[in-house]
Amino acid sequence: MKCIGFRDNSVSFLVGGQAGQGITRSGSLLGKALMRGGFHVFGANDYPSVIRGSHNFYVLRASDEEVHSQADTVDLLLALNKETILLHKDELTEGGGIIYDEQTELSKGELERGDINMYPVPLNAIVEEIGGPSIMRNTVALGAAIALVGFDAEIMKGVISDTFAGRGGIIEMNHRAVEMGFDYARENYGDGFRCRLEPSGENPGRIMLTGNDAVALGAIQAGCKFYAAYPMTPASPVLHYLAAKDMEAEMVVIQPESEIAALTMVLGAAYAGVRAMTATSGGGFCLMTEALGLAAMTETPVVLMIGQRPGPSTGMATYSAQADLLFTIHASQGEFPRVVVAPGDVAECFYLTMEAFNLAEKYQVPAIILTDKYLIESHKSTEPFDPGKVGIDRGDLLIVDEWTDAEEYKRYKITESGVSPRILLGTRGATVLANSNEHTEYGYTTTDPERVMAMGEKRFRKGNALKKEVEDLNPVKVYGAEDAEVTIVGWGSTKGPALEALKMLRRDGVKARFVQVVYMAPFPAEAVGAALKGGGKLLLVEANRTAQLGALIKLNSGFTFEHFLSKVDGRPFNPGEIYDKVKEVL
Amino acid sequence: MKCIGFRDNSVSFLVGGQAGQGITRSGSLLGKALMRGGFHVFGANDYPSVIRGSHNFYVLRASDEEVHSQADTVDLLLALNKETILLHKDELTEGGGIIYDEQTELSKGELERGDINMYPVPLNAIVEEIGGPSIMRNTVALGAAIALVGFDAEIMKGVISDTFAGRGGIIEMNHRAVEMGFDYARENYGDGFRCRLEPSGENPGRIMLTGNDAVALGAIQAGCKFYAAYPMTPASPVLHYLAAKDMEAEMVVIQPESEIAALTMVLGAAYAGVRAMTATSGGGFCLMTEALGLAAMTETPVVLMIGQRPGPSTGMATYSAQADLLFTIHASQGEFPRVVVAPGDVAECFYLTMEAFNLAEKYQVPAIILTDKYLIESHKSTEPFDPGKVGIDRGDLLIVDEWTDAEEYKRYKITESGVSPRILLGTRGATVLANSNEHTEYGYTTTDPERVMAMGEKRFRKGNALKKEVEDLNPVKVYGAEDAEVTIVGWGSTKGPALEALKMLRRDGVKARFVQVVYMAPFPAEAVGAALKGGGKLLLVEANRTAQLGALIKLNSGFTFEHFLSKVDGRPFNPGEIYDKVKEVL
Amino acid sequence: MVTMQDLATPATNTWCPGCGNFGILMAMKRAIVQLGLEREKVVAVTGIGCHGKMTNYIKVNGIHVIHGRVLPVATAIKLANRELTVIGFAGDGDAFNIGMGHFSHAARRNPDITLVVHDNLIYGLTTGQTSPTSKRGLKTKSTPRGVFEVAVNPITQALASDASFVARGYAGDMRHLTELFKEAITFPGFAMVDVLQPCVAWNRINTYDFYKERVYKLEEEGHDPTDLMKAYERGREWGDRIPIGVFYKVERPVYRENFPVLKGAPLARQKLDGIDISGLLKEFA
Amino acid sequence: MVTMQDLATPATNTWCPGCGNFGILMAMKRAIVQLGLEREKVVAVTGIGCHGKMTNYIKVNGIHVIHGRVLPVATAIKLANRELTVIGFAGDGDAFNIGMGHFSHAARRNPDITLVVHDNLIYGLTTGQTSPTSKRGLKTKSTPRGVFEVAVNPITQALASDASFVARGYAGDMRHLTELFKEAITFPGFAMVDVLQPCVAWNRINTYDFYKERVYKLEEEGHDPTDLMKAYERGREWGDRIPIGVFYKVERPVYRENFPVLKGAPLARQKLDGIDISGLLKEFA
Ligand SMILES: Cc1ncc(C[n+]2csc(CCOP(=O)(O)OP(=O)(O)O)c2C)c(N)n1
Ligand SMILES: Cc1ncc(C[n+]2csc(CCOP(=O)(O)OP(=O)(O)O)c2C)c(N)n1
Ligand code: SF4
Ligand code: SF4
Ligand SMILES: [Mg+2]
Ligand SMILES: [Mg+2]
Repeated sequence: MKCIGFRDNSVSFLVGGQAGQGITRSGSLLGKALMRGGFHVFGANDYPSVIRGSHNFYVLRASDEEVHSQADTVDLLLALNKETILLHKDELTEGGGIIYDEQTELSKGELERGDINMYPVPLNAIVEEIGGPSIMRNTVALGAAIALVGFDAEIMKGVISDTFAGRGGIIEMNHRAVEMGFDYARENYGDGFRCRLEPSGENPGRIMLTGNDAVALGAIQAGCKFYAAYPMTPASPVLHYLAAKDMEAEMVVIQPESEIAALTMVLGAAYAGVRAMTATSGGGFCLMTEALGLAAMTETPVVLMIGQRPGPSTGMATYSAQADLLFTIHASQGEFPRVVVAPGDVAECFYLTMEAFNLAEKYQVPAIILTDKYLIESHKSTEPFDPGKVGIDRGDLLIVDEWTDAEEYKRYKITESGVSPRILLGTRGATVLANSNEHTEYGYTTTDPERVMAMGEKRFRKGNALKKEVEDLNPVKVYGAEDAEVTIVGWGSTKGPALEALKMLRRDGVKARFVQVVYMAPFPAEAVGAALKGGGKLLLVEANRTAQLGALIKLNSGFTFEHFLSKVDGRPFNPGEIYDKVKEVL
Repeated sequence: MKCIGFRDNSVSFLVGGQAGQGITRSGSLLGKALMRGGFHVFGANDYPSVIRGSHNFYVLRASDEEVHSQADTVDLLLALNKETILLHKDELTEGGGIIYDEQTELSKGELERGDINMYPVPLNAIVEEIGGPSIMRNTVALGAAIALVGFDAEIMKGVISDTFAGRGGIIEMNHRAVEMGFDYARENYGDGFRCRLEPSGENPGRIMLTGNDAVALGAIQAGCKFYAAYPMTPASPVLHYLAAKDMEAEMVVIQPESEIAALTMVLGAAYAGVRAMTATSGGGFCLMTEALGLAAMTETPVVLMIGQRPGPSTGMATYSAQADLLFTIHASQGEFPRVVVAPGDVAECFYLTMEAFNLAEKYQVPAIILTDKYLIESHKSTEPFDPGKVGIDRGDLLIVDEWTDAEEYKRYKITESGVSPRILLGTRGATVLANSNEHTEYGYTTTDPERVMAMGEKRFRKGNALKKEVEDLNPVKVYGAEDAEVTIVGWGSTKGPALEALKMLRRDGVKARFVQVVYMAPFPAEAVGAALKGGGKLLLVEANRTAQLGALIKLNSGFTFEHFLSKVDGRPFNPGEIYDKVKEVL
Repeated sequence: MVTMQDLATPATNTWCPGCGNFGILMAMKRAIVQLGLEREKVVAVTGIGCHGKMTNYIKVNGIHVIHGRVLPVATAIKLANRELTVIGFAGDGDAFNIGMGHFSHAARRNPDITLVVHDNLIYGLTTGQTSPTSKRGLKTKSTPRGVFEVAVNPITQALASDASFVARGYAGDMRHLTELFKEAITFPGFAMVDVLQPCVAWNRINTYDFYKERVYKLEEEGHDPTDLMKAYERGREWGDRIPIGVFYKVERPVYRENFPVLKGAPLARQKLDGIDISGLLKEFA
Repeated sequence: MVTMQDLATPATNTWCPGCGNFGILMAMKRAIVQLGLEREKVVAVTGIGCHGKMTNYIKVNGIHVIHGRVLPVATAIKLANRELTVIGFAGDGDAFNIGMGHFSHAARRNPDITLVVHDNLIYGLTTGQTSPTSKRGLKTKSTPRGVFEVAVNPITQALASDASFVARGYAGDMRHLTELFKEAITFPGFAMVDVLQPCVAWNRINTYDFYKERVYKLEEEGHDPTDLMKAYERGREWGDRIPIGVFYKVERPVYRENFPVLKGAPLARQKLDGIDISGLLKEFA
């Protein structure tokens, strides 16, 4: 395995074209091929909320060490139309190349760079020769690209065979497209391109998937048996995946009439004893806030994924942001314990989804997995998931045929821990009364001041126990130097670019640390405090304007940030932006 | 005018009975009579969410100086049933009295106090004699009560005449009931009761009303022409009042199908150029959060009142809490400026509603009036409102027949202040495009990073301007000692009990201050800082568990609270509770 | 066998004396007793309103949810455990104002649940505002000059939404209501019983007297409950004569048949150990 | 007079080539031109979905709101200023899933507005999930084995909700659609036009070819649009023959008549100075 990039051991591709041209698909096929060839990959897409037409692109980065995000620059541009060349030429590294259709007319002024390589390929002509649909031009370009970087066409063809399994004709045509693109580039451009991605000949057995995929798999592994969700970008792929796999997952998967219906259905299923989940984005979460409080009051364990996108309101549906943190933490009237956990990569998406189910059931609280578009729509290669790592813990859920206690069953029994044992509906000898009104231990409505206080305190005791457990769960992760001159602090999807920035700083000899806050509620005040202590200058990195994590840290752990790197145009941070900011701060 | 209480110059009544017995009505009639007799009054009710039956009560306090809340104890109990005696006897002051039906059988053990006066009155017999409905027993008891405190039956009768204007028979019967109760008590109990409320003979011209009344009047005075609200305790009375007065108020008043419909209707009217408002409580506000973000993104000035009650979820519908502050401030996805203002008494309910309308229109943001059940359902006597005090400022709303600018109208014109001029729909020569997607100056959808950033910054500039204006608006009020040993900090309805506690402390010679934070968003960080400085020990008083105002102060102004008095049983603070806590803190 | 006694709870009843809800509660208890259901196998789902207190007064499993959301919760409980008999109790406001968005969708899914609408043509618990079923002209706190809108008609709404069992009962006719409840509960599919429920506190028009004079039984007039168009016609009747009984019923596949996984043990009883996603991971490798 | 040119906007159209929305846009522009409406006096209210882009493509006043909320916003705009012609554009998901709760209520209020439903029987913008109007069996991203539920029927839903003007158009028949839009816009009251709109990206069943073979015009078959029961019957027709045209219309009081204050100048034009609450304060004194 050999990866030679221009500046480091990574190579970056950008596939660009129109919506509806299968850009993301092409980029991820390439990613998967490179992964099978031994490389680590990361791929992210960028597209407007448009079904056909409009510019779309996908950036893919590969390396012989783990890649956490896209790079700042592009080494090889696969331009499926002229617009892509014009829009992205300035992102090309010196010495980089452009693969494009040979018939594209580029007037002199349009490409002012003499420092890059032009690789015209007869994309259209080859597709016509094969007799395939025009979307197959992508595959020709992929063939050419892997030829230029010295990769293996057979691995690419294998990925195509697997992806289109069962659709013989399509596979064959695509294989030919790869070959012809590959051969054309080999013959005409030989070894001229300086980036190399030579496979090791051994598939290391990794998987490449999105955060959405990983959350869906985490839910399946956690024993979620009921999923109801109303479509909303960027969370819809979880619905699509689970709907397609409902038999394998043994899951009831429903698209109901609204987000209100989605969460109340999930709540109904959870009340009946089933692990259940929904997913949405900000606007849908707004509609769920009332039912979130219902889950809290009835102590029903529901799990909910939020995929953030830029607001307010409809905002930019297909872009990314981290501006719903404080809303998520405070949503719904009244005060109650909840879990809010923010994974930072695909593996965390999987394991933390499992943890969310466990915490929801152990503490009988709503649990929210707070993600964003960039995290859940980007692909990353990762080690296969270990199902045993988290396990299933249903807490005080009693699964028995009959209630044999002398004492009548009390749904809201006042206990020291604050957690009242649950039983399955239908258990002989016991009925279960849940109530959105303040209630007695049996669940009957009450406004008696003492009873009301006792029940409220019970719920808060749960919250304290939950907080203790979370402090033990690795709620804050620290990467990089022990004796740091600078500490970058972030959450969720900024983890990727931040880790890449760390790599760059390390190369420069800068001692830097990255602190990832994973649990947002209950807030791991102590762990955050410990992670920030002695970290040198503190730089907060968030994809919002008001430094929302910064507020939580200030409030709970007492640290303030002099430096804040904010990005609010919907695009992910590039590692170089963080790197530059660190340099500025130092 | 003379007010002689047991411990101070105030007298407290409690009228108690069953739901459906007109308890609140009776208490407030008494309050109004006392007000007309020259006294200041405050009255609060307590009732469960039940239409008939169940215990209800109303506490009324009167004094010759301003009264801000109920007292800790009761001087005269008007018990319309036996349950009232048993439930409230312990609240009676030494020397206090109980008016009750003479046929009530009280066994020896049931009333263990020898230090109070029993005033049996033939409530039932008198009503039977008059031939009135049993609810008229209240009026007999009122007659007896005013006799005992030396008040004037004629004033009481005047109030009855005005309240039941046009319903001759009812007025007459109630007049007789007052008289007979009055005469009975005079004859049988003479001057024995030691509290006195002798009228001055001059009506000082005050008004007595609830926070709900004051908000509704504020809306009318502010030129609100459209009100849509879904019934929800404790905010429904605004709907009832405005529906009844729609002609006088020249207002369209609608009860739509849900809170979602309510706020989106308000938004539609506001987009068309009409001042418009809704009101709700936590659960309804949950449903409005999505439209709140829509208002922010489209820059449509909507006004919304929240009446807090204890959550989570349905909680205790007819009780009070202050636990929705952080939810209100952070509600809806994305980040945007908003106004959240928390009045602390009925006068503030009026004036701040007017201010909310002005700020909403000047900055084209949603404005929220954050109240609670205790504030908006309690009665208080106050000086008649001065409509000129706030005035109407519609900001950059251009009301012209024709758009004559050379430049085409841009709904979201980028300006230095961040505020883009509005025009009325229908203006010749201009169309107005509002958009929930991120947009260009004209309102067309865009995801272009630079345009998106510029528009986001424009909205934030508005926020900064708004913040500056709020800092000038008296966003924090300070009461009491300059050189305080202790500073009580609170918001909203805790103002009343806190001011009463201040009175008590002053009597004790304790130098205390009360700081009322009025504006919650934008948060008046500087004004709060100035108010807390040199305030001695800091005591935070909130009707929640997590010290929500405390969090805002810590975050924005850097002050932390060592002492926190929290009340979470749905009942209002009693002044004595705050007083005791201050004594403990000192 | 479960008895009326078994279905009692210690909670104090706080409905107004004379409220139609008493009739509904009693008829429902009788239906449960007569059907011989076990109280552990019955789940009551209630919305917010006076009707919502049902869960306090009947000793079966219960969940008192938020305003308007009875149907999605009830639908999911049934999917989670088909061994349970799931009965929703909603108010007219609950079902047809804030909850309207769920009504047609529940109906077209056809889960095997029952929906009882406590239709008092008014908002009871919030002290007397207009409801979507309030008839034109009704004066309420929020419509002091009288309701302007045409009332929502639960029967034709249900028919237009392809509900498979559509009936109306009257809280003042206990025997008839009990039978209707029994038929609705045992009907395989979505069964709505709209119950005319006098509210003695706030609705002074649609009283016991009002209904006594008008109510007649469809079954006594030879109505054919399989004729949809006839059902529409009867459903529109409201004046001197008001029909009660079954307007329409048709059996069609119930919602759970949509889900292959529900062919096995009830979801709630499925074991969660031994889940193996390795097969699923292959597509990502 | 407004021309087609005047109604153009500089925004780039991003609908898929061949999308039925083009037909709806064109027919609406023609209707506005032919009715001689001023563009400043027209307001378009759009939901979220492909249909929602209408506000970007037609140069009248516009507000692109949130998913499902076209009707309350449109209702209020009309109340605020009756001089405006208010036209709502909603998707099938927008109108009949998340927005279902508003539909019946708007209808029964009868505001003088028009609702155009871009009914492509699918979720377009979110890339092809089932919609409430998707017919049984349609395979979508969220229903890979085919839709199970009975489809919502916009026509009978509208009839059951007492909508006063109920019509269906077809995006492939521009001339007919233009006439329908004109009739709906000038109709005094709530007018719904459900438009069959092929989605070339996601709905491979209900295509132009599908409709071409099936669509027929009610007016050509002597349908009497004042006969409610006939309207129900025609409304249920969906198979080899699919009716378009006006199913039902009846004039009844429009919503604004409920509000005495609307007898004067439009709300939006009322002066706010000189408001005097002293009369109202008396009751509190
Ligand atoms: C989201 C929300 N909005 C409003 C309320 C207040 N609320 C409680 S019950 C009710 C309506 C009651 O009417 P109905 O559903 O007909 O029930 P009834 O009391 O007549 O049985 C309302 C509006 C609420 N609990 N939640
Ligand atoms: C509250 C909320 N939930 C979900 C979405 C995501 N969303 C956008 S458009 C749409 C549905 C589109 O379907 P339809 O209404 O039929 O419109 P079409 O695109 O077919 O015109 C959805 C679910 C949203 N914007 N808001
Ligand atoms: S208010 Fe009406 S519905 Fe509610 S308990 Fe009283 S009578 Fe019954
Ligand atoms: S996805 Fe369908 S509805 Fe949307 S623009 Fe494309 S064809 Fe039209
Ligand atoms: Mg009702
Ligand atoms: Mg659609």
